[in-house]
Amino acid sequence: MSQKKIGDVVLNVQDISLRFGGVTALTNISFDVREHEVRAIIGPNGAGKSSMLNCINGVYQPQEGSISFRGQTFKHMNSRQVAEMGIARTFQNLALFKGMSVVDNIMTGRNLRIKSNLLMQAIRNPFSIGGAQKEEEAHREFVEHIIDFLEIQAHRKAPVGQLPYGLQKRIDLGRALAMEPQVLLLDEPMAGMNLEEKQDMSRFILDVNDEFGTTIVLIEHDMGVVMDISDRVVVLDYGKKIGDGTPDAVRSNEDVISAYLGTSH
Amino acid sequence: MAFFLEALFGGLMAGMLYSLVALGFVLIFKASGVFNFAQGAMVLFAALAMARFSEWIPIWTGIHSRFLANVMAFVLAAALMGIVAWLVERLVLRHLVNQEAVTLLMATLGISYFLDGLGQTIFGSNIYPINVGMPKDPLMLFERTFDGGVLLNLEDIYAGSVAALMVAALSLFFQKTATGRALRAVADDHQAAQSIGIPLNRIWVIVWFVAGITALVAGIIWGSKLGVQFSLTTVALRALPVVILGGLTSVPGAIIGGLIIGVGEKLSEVFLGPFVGGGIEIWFAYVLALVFLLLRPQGLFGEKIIDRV
Amino acid sequence: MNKASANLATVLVMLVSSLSVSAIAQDKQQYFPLLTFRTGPYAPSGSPWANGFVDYFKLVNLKGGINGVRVAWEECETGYATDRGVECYERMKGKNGGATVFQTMSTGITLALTERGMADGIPILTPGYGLSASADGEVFKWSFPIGGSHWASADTQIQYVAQKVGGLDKLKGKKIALLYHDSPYGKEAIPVLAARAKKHDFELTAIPVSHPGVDQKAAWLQIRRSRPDFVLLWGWGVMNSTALKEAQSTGFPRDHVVGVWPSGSDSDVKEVAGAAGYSAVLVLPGPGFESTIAKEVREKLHSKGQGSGPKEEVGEALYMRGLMNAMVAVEGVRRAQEKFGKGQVMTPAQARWGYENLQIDDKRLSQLGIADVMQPLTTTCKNHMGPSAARAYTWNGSKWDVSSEWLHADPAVLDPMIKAAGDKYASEKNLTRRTPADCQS
Amino acid sequence: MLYRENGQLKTTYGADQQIFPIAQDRWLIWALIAFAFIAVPLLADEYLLRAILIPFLIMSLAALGVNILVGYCGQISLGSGAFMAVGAYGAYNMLVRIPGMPLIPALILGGLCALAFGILFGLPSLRVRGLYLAVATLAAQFFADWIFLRIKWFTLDSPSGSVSVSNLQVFGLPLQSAADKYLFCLGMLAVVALLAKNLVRSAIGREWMAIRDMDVAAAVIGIRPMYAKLSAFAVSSFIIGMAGALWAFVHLSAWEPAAFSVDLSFRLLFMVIIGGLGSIVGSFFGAAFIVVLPIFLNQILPAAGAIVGVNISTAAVSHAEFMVFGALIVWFLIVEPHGLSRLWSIGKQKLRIWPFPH
Repeated sequence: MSQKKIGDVVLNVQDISLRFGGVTALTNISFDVREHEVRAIIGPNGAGKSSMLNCINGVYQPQEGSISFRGQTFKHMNSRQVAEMGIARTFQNLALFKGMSVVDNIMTGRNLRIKSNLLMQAIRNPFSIGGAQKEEEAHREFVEHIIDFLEIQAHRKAPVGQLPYGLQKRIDLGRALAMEPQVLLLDEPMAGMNLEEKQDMSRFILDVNDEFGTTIVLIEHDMGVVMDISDRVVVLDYGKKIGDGTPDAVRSNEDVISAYLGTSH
Repeated sequence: MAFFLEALFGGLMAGMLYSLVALGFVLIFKASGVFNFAQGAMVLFAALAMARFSEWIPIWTGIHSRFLANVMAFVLAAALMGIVAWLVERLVLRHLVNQEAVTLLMATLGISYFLDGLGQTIFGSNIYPINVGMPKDPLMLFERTFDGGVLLNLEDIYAGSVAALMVAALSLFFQKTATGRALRAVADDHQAAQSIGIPLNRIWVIVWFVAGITALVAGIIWGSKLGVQFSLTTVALRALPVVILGGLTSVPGAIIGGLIIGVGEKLSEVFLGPFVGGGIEIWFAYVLALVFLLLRPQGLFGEKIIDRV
Repeated sequence: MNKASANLATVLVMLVSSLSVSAIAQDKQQYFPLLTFRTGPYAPSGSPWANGFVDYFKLVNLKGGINGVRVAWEECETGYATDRGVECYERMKGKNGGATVFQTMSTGITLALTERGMADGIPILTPGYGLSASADGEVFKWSFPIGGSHWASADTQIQYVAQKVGGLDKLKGKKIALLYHDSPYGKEAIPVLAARAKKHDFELTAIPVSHPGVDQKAAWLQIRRSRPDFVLLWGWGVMNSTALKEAQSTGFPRDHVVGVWPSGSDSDVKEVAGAAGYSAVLVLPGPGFESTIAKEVREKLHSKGQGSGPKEEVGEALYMRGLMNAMVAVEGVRRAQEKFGKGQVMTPAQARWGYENLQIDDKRLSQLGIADVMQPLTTTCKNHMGPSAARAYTWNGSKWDVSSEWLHADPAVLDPMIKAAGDKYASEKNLTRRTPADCQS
Repeated sequence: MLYRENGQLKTTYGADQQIFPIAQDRWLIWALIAFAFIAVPLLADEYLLRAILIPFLIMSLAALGVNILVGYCGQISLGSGAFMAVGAYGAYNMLVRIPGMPLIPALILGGLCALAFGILFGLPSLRVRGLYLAVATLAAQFFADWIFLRIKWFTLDSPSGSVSVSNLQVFGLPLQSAADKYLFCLGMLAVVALLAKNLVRSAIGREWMAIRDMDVAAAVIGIRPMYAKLSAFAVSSFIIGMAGALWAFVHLSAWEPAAFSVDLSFRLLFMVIIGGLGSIVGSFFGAAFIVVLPIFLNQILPAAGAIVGVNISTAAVSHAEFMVFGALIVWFLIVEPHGLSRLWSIGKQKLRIWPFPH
């Protein structure tokens, strides 16, 4: 348990409802996320956890409700804005850029910060005419720090497609970190990992949370992990919120036990 | 007025034929998720086979009834399309399972080039007639009401009704027969279909075969109208907007789309064409489809796609 | 199965000929590249044309070549596509000691090659087609639309229509539709017809048909609406038969459809049930199944299984045109040899002189065995086309019947246009007209 | 043992980021460039230059453009021919209508026309994907075919509808001999290729590939699909447009819309597939392949036929050409989806570890 001071609310979700045609994915979900905390969203499959993140990311547009980030309130988000506001995200089923090398994948996380325009990039050259090359090198340096942090130096140049699952998950995280996010949304970062990999990953998450003070919103199945590393937990079931509070509070919540813990393991 | 009717009618008939070709696209796309660019090449190939066989059979067998010769030619050509279907599955699709749609599209581009070459190598590249005894002369209606009357084309009517029959037959095949149901299952979800023991490979062969037959029918109709020649392949390019308009996955879409495109392009050509120098029908059809695409990406009857992350 | 066996024959012959060509590679040979198209939408027109070409060359070699100089030829498939044509040109112009002359067999390719011909000093031979303006020999030193051009076709075509209605004066107030292949070839028709329309005030509407010309429904709907008295057909390849079928299915009387030579071959009408009554005005040779040369081909080549195409094709209009094309090419060299030395291999420049001073009179024509289907050819430095004669043929359902006297393109109409076009070209490319002195070269 | 990177330690990221990190590659490429610029014009004969090398250079340029769109950004296009046409006619009008317009600016302006056209027909890519987009680009193809055929203004009302350019000049030097033309095309290609390479290895290139590989993820990390796609369309069609202008001016010198038919679009697509999607060098391989293959078949098949005693007619050859093209496309898609360029890099890899297998 990290001994850090929890700040005030950064991200606030108010009665979000999301429908696909007839199917209702989310109904009136509200919860808030405080600065520096690790916030977990749990729930059985199809509870709408990923949909929730997709709403925050602006991948899906909820029909009702609003999301406010640092005071600004949005009817629905636009991915670009979200990214600019400093919300990064990893994906449940890997969404890496298979055709690109590890370095390039993580470099894409820096793209928002790249200033030089298309033409400058076109005339990029070693003789520092036009800033493009210098800029590339600067960002590359930052990326190298992340690579060190995630202990994947050896795989730098490898095409991500060829790397084992666990590593790919790390690179996914690395790409998100490259954005220097204030809030980091992690969609099942440990799904399908063995114990060791899980430990590594939770270590990374906590480090990120401590060292960079990044706020973390975490979707996870593994109750053990969740209870260990998260400060507060939201429980979703069939697109409804059935619990919200500290791990212990949630653990003792009747609905949750019946709906979730009861059914799954 | 009379003229408008004629243009309209001509458009409808052309549309019927487009939809027949479009049908081939839809069938294959539904069942294998492949956007079969080779449909046009198949039309040419099938038509060439039909034309040449009906010419050769009397020489080989000494049968001189044209009817018999045509029937045998049809059977042979159909068999040939069966072989083509089998080979395509064997040599191409089988090796490209679970590739992105675009890769498959390019593959079919390759197939179409191959078929074009093969067809002309085997059957030659001149104009060959297909004579299934379609009436050639026009039919005049309402000569009293309008000066000059309204010209109807018997051949078009026959062609149209054959196309309609074909469509009906296919929808029956899809709704009633076991294979049809299997095809629909495959169309809905490959994995699921496989898991309940539907052999994908066989299904694909069947679908391509059926598509081959539609190609053959389309080829015969166009062939007997215009003669069979390399330029038949352009028919496929004319039918693409139809598929886009109707939606890749919808049989009725192909029909309606065909009619809309057919009428649209003919009317545009005869009424707009003269003001802009004519020859607008091809791109008009495409632009029509394109505009439509922007309003409704999944087409007239296509299902909407939601991508999950 | 006759086609197949014919193919086999072709194969064998070509083998033989190719061997013979390679065999005589060392002794003197005059190299003629051919830009043919036996594939694609225009193959139906291209194949017989090319076969005639090749057969004539075979005949020449059988008869001991051009005063002993053997003819070597090579086909390059253009598919009637301009860029392929350019590639072929570049590929073949330097081969076997240099191409004598290029026959593009396509107006589009002609346009692309005209300038290259000038630059490389290789004559471009386009009897009956090509760039009509290039009849102006003072500007187009290297281009030879010998014996006719598309403008000549258009002019004679109108003359024939006039004959049908009973005189040029009767054209007044008539409605004439031009259904043309939307390519440089088809467009060549317009200027002359427009000029004629002004002169005799008849109403001309031009209806383009896009490549390859298989969908003409809309076009014929327009024709049916405007109900013209005549339809002038300027089609090519598959477009022709399609046009005639559409004419039938829209009930337009075929005997009021008049074509030009690219629309007047057997492959255009044979398979069209309702084509009877359609007539075409063919500049240069028409069909000549009974012509001496056709007989000669049959007995000297086909009887020995050496014919290039199917036997029944020998004598078809386009086949005869092929023979004629090759004949002009060879005769030019023959003429050049008279000046530069009999039995010598002519350089392109020398051959050019031959083409510029061609004198093929009736006597020569009958020696060549083609007298009964075409008229004499003469060219001069000023005029690379010379007199242009055409004759109308009408399809009676089974064969073409001659249906007019020889019609001659009217210099009064063409010459000013040619002169004007020549000047325009010269000014664009800043060329100066050739001096009489240059004409001697 | 020659091809080794041992001891070539990178001390700066700059050094690690250069186009050819391995010294041998750098030497090789300089040697190649020198050879292409100096030796080839001296050694190659007229025919080789005009019939093979010049078309190869121009087609490589075009393929490069197509590859940026299809290979890097994953937006399939069947309308490349149209972009070439727009470039060609654009440049033509600039050259003819504006007195004293020099060649290179005309080409660039032509490219810009194509760029505008490309963006216009790229707009559908914001709404539709893959197959549908392919059809959308076909619309561009047929539309271009039509305007240049029917709208006389573009062809300066030339009665034949075919246009031509002559006595071209670059900086006052005439562009007449095959060698000159070759060098000119080579120069253009070299410059554009370098710029393109820079783009694809920089931020914009990463945006394109991100959109290609996983567009949702790309959007989430702040890449605007609209900007990425349209910029890809813009850059690609600009390059294709210039290639079109070169094709028309330098190679054909007189042309008609048919020279840029849908056929050409397919051929360009084939070049990229065979050469290697998402690889600059692949574009060259692909172009070389497609340009040389027909000529090769034309030479070989009849000869081969003669050996076994069959004579192959020109028709048969061009049919065979169709079949070979088709078969090759399928073969590459199945066996080596990354095309010749992948085979090339595999070869290099082998060479690098030679003689030790691992």
